[in-house]
Amino acid sequence: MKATLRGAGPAFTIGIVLILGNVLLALLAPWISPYDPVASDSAAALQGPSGAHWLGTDMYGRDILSRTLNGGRYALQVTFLATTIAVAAGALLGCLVAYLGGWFDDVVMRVVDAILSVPTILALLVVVSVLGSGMWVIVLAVVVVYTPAVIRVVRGAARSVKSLDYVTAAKARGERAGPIVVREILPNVSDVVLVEYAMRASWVVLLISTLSFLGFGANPPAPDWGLMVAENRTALTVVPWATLGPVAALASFVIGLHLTSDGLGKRLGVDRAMTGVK
Amino acid sequence: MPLLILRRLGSAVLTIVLASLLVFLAIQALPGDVVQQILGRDATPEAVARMRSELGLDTPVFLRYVQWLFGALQGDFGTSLVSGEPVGPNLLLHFRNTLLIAVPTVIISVTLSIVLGVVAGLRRGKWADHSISLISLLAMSIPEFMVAALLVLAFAVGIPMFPAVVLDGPQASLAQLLPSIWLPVIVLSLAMAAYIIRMTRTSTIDVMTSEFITTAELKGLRRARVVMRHALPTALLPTLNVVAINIAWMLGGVVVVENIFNYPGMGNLMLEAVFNRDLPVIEAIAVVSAAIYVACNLLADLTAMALDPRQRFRPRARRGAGAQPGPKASPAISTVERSQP
Amino acid sequence: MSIETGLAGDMEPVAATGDAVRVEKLSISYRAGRALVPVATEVSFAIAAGQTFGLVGESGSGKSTVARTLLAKLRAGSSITGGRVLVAGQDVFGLDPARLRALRGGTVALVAQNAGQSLTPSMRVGTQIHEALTSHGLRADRADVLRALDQVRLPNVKDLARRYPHELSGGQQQRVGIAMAIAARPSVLVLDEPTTALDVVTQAAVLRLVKDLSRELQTATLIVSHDLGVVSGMADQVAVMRHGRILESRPTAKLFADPEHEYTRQLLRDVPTLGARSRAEAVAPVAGGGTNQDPEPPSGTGNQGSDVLLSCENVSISYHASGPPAVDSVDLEIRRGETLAIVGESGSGKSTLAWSLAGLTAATSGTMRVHGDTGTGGDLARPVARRSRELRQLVQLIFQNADTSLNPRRSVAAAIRRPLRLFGTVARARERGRVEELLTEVGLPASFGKRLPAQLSGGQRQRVGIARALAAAPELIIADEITTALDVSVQADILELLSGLQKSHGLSTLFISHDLAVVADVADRVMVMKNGRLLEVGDVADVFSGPNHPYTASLLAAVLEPGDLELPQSPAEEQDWIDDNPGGWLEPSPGHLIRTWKGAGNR
Amino acid sequence: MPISSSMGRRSVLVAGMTLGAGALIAGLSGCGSSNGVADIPLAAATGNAARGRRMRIARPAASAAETLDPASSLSAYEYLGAIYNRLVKLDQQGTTVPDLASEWSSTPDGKTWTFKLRRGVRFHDGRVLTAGDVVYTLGHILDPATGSPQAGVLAPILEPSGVTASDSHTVVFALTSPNAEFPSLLTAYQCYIIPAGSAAAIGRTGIGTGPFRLSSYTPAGRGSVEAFADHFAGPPALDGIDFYSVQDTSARVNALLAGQIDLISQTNLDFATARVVASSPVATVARAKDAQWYTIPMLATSKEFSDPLVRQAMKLAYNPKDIVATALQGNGSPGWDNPVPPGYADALDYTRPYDPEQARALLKQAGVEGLRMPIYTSSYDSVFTPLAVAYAEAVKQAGINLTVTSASSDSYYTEIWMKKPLSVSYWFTGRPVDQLLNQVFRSGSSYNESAWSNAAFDQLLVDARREMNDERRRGIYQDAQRLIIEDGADMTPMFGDRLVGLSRKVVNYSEFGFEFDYLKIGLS
Repeated sequence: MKATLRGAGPAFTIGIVLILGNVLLALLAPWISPYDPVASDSAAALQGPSGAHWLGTDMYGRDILSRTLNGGRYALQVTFLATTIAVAAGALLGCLVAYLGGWFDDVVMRVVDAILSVPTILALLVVVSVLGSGMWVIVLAVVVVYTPAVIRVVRGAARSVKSLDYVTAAKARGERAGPIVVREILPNVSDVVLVEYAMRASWVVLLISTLSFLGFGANPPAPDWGLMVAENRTALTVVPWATLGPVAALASFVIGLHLTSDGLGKRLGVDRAMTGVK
Repeated sequence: MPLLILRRLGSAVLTIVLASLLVFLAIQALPGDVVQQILGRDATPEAVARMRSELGLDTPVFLRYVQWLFGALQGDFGTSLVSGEPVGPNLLLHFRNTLLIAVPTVIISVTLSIVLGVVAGLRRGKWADHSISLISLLAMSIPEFMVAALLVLAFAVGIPMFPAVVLDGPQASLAQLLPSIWLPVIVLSLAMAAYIIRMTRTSTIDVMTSEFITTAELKGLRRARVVMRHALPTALLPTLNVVAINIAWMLGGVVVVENIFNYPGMGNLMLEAVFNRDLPVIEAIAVVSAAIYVACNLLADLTAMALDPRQRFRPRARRGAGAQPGPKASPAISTVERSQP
Repeated sequence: MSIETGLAGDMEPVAATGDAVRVEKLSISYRAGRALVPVATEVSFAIAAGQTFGLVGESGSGKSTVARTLLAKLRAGSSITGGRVLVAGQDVFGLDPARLRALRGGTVALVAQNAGQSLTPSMRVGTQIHEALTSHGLRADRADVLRALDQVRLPNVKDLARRYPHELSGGQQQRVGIAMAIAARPSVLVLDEPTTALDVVTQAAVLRLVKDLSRELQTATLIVSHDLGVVSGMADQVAVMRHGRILESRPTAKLFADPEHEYTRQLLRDVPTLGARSRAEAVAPVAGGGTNQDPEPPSGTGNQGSDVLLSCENVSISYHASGPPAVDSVDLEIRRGETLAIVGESGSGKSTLAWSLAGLTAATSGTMRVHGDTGTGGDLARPVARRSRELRQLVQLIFQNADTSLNPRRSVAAAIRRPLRLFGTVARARERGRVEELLTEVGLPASFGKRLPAQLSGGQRQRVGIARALAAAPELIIADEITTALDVSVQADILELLSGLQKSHGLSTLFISHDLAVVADVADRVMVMKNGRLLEVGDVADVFSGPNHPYTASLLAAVLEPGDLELPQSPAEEQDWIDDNPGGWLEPSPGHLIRTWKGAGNR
Repeated sequence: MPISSSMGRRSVLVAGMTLGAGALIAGLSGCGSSNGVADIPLAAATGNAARGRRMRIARPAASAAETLDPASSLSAYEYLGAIYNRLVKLDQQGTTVPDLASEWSSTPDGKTWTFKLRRGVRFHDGRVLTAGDVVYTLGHILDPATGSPQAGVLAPILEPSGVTASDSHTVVFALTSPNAEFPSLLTAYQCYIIPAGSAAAIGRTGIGTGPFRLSSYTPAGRGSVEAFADHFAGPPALDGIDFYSVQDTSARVNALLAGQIDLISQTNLDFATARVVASSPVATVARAKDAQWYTIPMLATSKEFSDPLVRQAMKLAYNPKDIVATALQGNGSPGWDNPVPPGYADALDYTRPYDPEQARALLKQAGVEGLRMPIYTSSYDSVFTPLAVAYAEAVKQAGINLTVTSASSDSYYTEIWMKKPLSVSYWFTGRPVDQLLNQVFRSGSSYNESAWSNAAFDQLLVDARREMNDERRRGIYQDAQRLIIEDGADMTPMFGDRLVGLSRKVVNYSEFGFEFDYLKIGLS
């Protein structure tokens, strides 16, 4: 991993710092938040930033800083789970599909195309309205929507790896499909998968927030970035930080993911890996 | 080549049908009682019972799908469970309104982003590149709902240049809607342009370092000719995919923007339909969206064929960009394979 | 008229006005982080009009970088740290943009290595030539474009001008590249590895063309190549480069006859040659053959017996149901301990045949048997998934490209250990020791086991590839163009290693190559293939001394050997024979079989 | 080549982010300093309405099934009040007052009621209102095919044949059982009078006798009404009203702030938004006093709340004043578990004790000390969650441990309400006492959200309807209220004001129940 990180440029470092910062704050939120993020205090409603409340309070007197700090927990958790599952499943299937080819490839890719052709948000809304908006449902929904996309990307990369000589060598030795996919192909699309993970995660976190914003994600009074924006955006001029705080946090995380993905892509030469020129 | 196009058309239709089936099956699992949902909290049990029988919700799922499919083939998308009106005309109206946002968005963002992307690519590492990259990075990272909220605050509430929301219903005339489209167009253009800029920049850089551009330069051609005639057709190939995917994304993803601006487009219709569990409407929207997605990809394929003669001879040119060797410029796929919130 | 030269650094170039090109103490560096890495150091040479100067060197010697400075082109990140480049008396790096454009394509033109990549894919061939003319203020209409194409001896120029680059063959693409380069009548021509991507016959023809044209146009020509044979045949004067310095720069004949620098001598030693064979003898003696038909197929070749490892009969392989088969009714036989070479250009079916033996491509028809069809032997016509473990173990592949034949994510030891484990060649406890033994055997330190392929040089990687093949304890090794990607000196080492191992392990080798000189070096017997058909087979000595099939003859004629100052005369690019199907066999000497053919005129 | 991000980008990036964010905050946060809800006005402006004005009202988008047929309408309240009249209506004290009926009386047994109609009332199509229209309207409401919610209230005491016209302006209702409160049952918004024979078309034509006549209408879309010059009480102050459907609350507020509309209906602004609106140069806020009646139903059939002791403990454990202060920021009145709004003439003036210790003791007695369960809420209404949070917070002192659990708002009333043991809910006020108690608290009523069943309470309701003496009847209703407070399963922690956003130009806004004062409301 060390070798992977070297030479990815300063933007990459900034990206990693932004991601780790957000993740760390989200993890530590229960301990470092000055207030309970859901505890309302009518006496302290709608205060501007002050020593007691750095970012002020919202209409129920809840501390905006505490809500912002805790607001990433849900989104990051869902993003982590959903992206990990989707990318893992997509990577495995993508490699398998690429390696096996033939009718299996045709059938899987046809379904993949069909799922991809339905707009993400519609597919997501359908799943959420079918099963409610619990966290695992959202995770499942994102996995359903994004796994096909990952399959497609990884399949593309794996197809070029598949034709490389070391895979041919393995075939000539008489290795079976499982070991070839796991030992030969998968490790060599890991660059693509890694970059894909970062990109995908950035979309997932935005998607989660959008869902929350539309009222399908986290439920009030839970602190959640998207939800906070939905709750407070009309009152942007009265409680600016209740909207800007979560958005700044969200944007910094997404920027972090983009920079990381750029850096990784640059360092790993992912585009070349795809075409097998590498 | 006509055979090639025909083949793609065939697989496109298959994709759309499959997509409609998937959506149909998914919606069948809805636990909430559609009728209860439609009639609302104050509905009497008698009214609920009557509506259930009227809608014939007891027919088996698969039969209903087949019936629907045959109807759809004849342009009949069924009747809305909620309004009792045919889905088709209403959807068409909303679709028209969304197009009113979508078309300017596509024109503006594609033009702007190709120009900016190429400039950034040519000026790689220079000031212009840095500013363009920074702006597109921000545009990608700040959620649309925030951008929309800020724009409304600034240009509708603060300085009343544009309407904050659309008050007219879906039947509004184009002239009535026209003043309202600009803020949505700006929001969508920003998000869309960001991705295209990045892609164009990357592929421009790729192409500009390729051997045939060096050859063209060393032939003593003017810079402008090298860029316009030699580099652009190839550099735009990967950009095409991104544009296609973005157009499709936009038609689905206008949900947020239409919601915020109360714009009577397909996105709002979609939200409303999902809220009401209006199965025929959701189904119709899904199919229309799938058709647009497939059509955009088809169009991108055809444009690619026009731009790059090599594309005309590959039987399975697009099945994941990885299968697209192209010139040296085959971009980072994850950027191409964008499907966004 | 005399060509000014200098051993690097010690001679001031003379300001001879007759020189079209003068490179004076040119130093170029590349910025890597904070450090400046020199790419070229104090390179000086001059080329007079009508003369050809050759720059020869292995990869990374800086020869291409130097060549491109004649067009005032540097790679991004590189900069001139000393010296200058004068073309027609002007310092090319001091030109304003307008004059720079005039220089590029106008005064100096470049023919790049890979024409397939240097032609703009989205533009018709004619248009590209047209703009090469018009961009230098030349009046140009369609006729001029056609004339330019005609000049490089392309057929059907009217149709060709309307095509896109990908619709042309490699040789045609390279000719278009040349037409484009000479379109504006430049006074200096830079040829950067102009024929590396072409097969031998096409290479000879293209070089001939360039030489004629540059003579006709009286250009000062700079040719850059790693191939001593090419430079030898083309250049009047040759400079040998290594690590960015010119080691030796002398008239061609002198340099090859009496190399001064040790490195040059080493290079010349490492280049495989056809040896003592006389070129005149290679001309086919049986023109319009078919009179002396021998109905017996070549499997009967020579002394059969228990020492036959593998025999194939009537093997055909098709990728598509329609269209010609990739391999068409080929018989072959490999004996124990023997090296059989298959020679042919790309598309001849030689690799397909090899992959079929390895079980990766199923044969459409025919039989392929090992061990004379008895004992543990088996049917090699089966794909690998249906072969027994012994059979899979028996045949091992070594690949052309050492870069792609090793999994970049697995260590060297892991790569070698895998076949050990899979075939159970040694007990698990012994694996580690065995890996180290194998590494030592292929001439690598045992400590290399921990390394990843990326941490090895090309030659080292190829050694690992060999070790991996040996790990399976095979009886037959298929070596598919294993030295094509390597520099001459490395190639020599690898070939030596392979033949040593072959002897010590008693291995049979199927050696696939397009390079006749290499084949002459390593093989016992050779097969010549074209379009999936076997045309000639025999002992190396017999085949290389003739008589030959006309195709073999044309291959032999096209070989460029270092020291040959002339290119082969008007090499026949057009095939002047027709395959006689099914045809019979001639046997000029025992074991040397030649397929009968018809003269092209008999059509 | 992958997307590059080279050296210089870091500085540009940091600079850009700082600049952008900084400018934004500088521009916005200036207004976030002062505290509280104090600057939200208490009442709408009064004054003289200018002539010839049209008002623009934004309403939440209803479903496309929306109809203007009052008998079955579920959402088009704004239209109904503008275009129709009832026989009688409810005033702010919950008293039944004349509308189309000028007077009414009953036989002493309370079984036969006679209503005299106002003379000279015309429908929008020019026809004169007669008793026949009233008979027809009631028949339409009682027709099971109509599916009117009010049929459930009226049908038990009234057959369609029981409604007759004794002359052109007199309607006689022959009830099947005595009902002293019968007139109040006709104040429901489903009882707007429509012209005879109009049932099939009324959902679209909206022909009534109201101060405005319908000029255009799209279900869930926009529509407009024009002043009806022939209205019996004289023409309204406005020339017309345009109604717009806007789904998203924020969008409605933005439209108001951008000056695109004059009033937001059916929307209770949250406090932060209310402050934004109140501080806008073009808009302000008015209150509809005690317009929402918030409840916490404890499902009496659940194992937790079948025990009256537990229900009593849940009530004793909290102080409604605290809830009003926290959840409503003071914008409302404490309910003390009495569902009858304090301003009603029939309201029981009784404040139950607040005693968490007693609550704890009761729980112990019931064997559920330290009760632990979820309380369900959703974003259906902006006050639901604050209410649930405040209640959960309040009852901690009695050792009750509630987990606030948020459910999806679109299925809240189908999946949670009346299904989960403990949830929050609300009703619009503006119902007559008899209907309120009968609909929400009587055993077996379809709206009995707590499934509470108390025979004594049911008997009191029957008795009240039989009691023709207003004073005594009031006593019975108050006894019933006491029963609800002591034994009932539906807590009423508070009545909330609705914070209504309107333009600063709006004058004489007042709203009660489901209706604006359409005659007076105007624009300055």
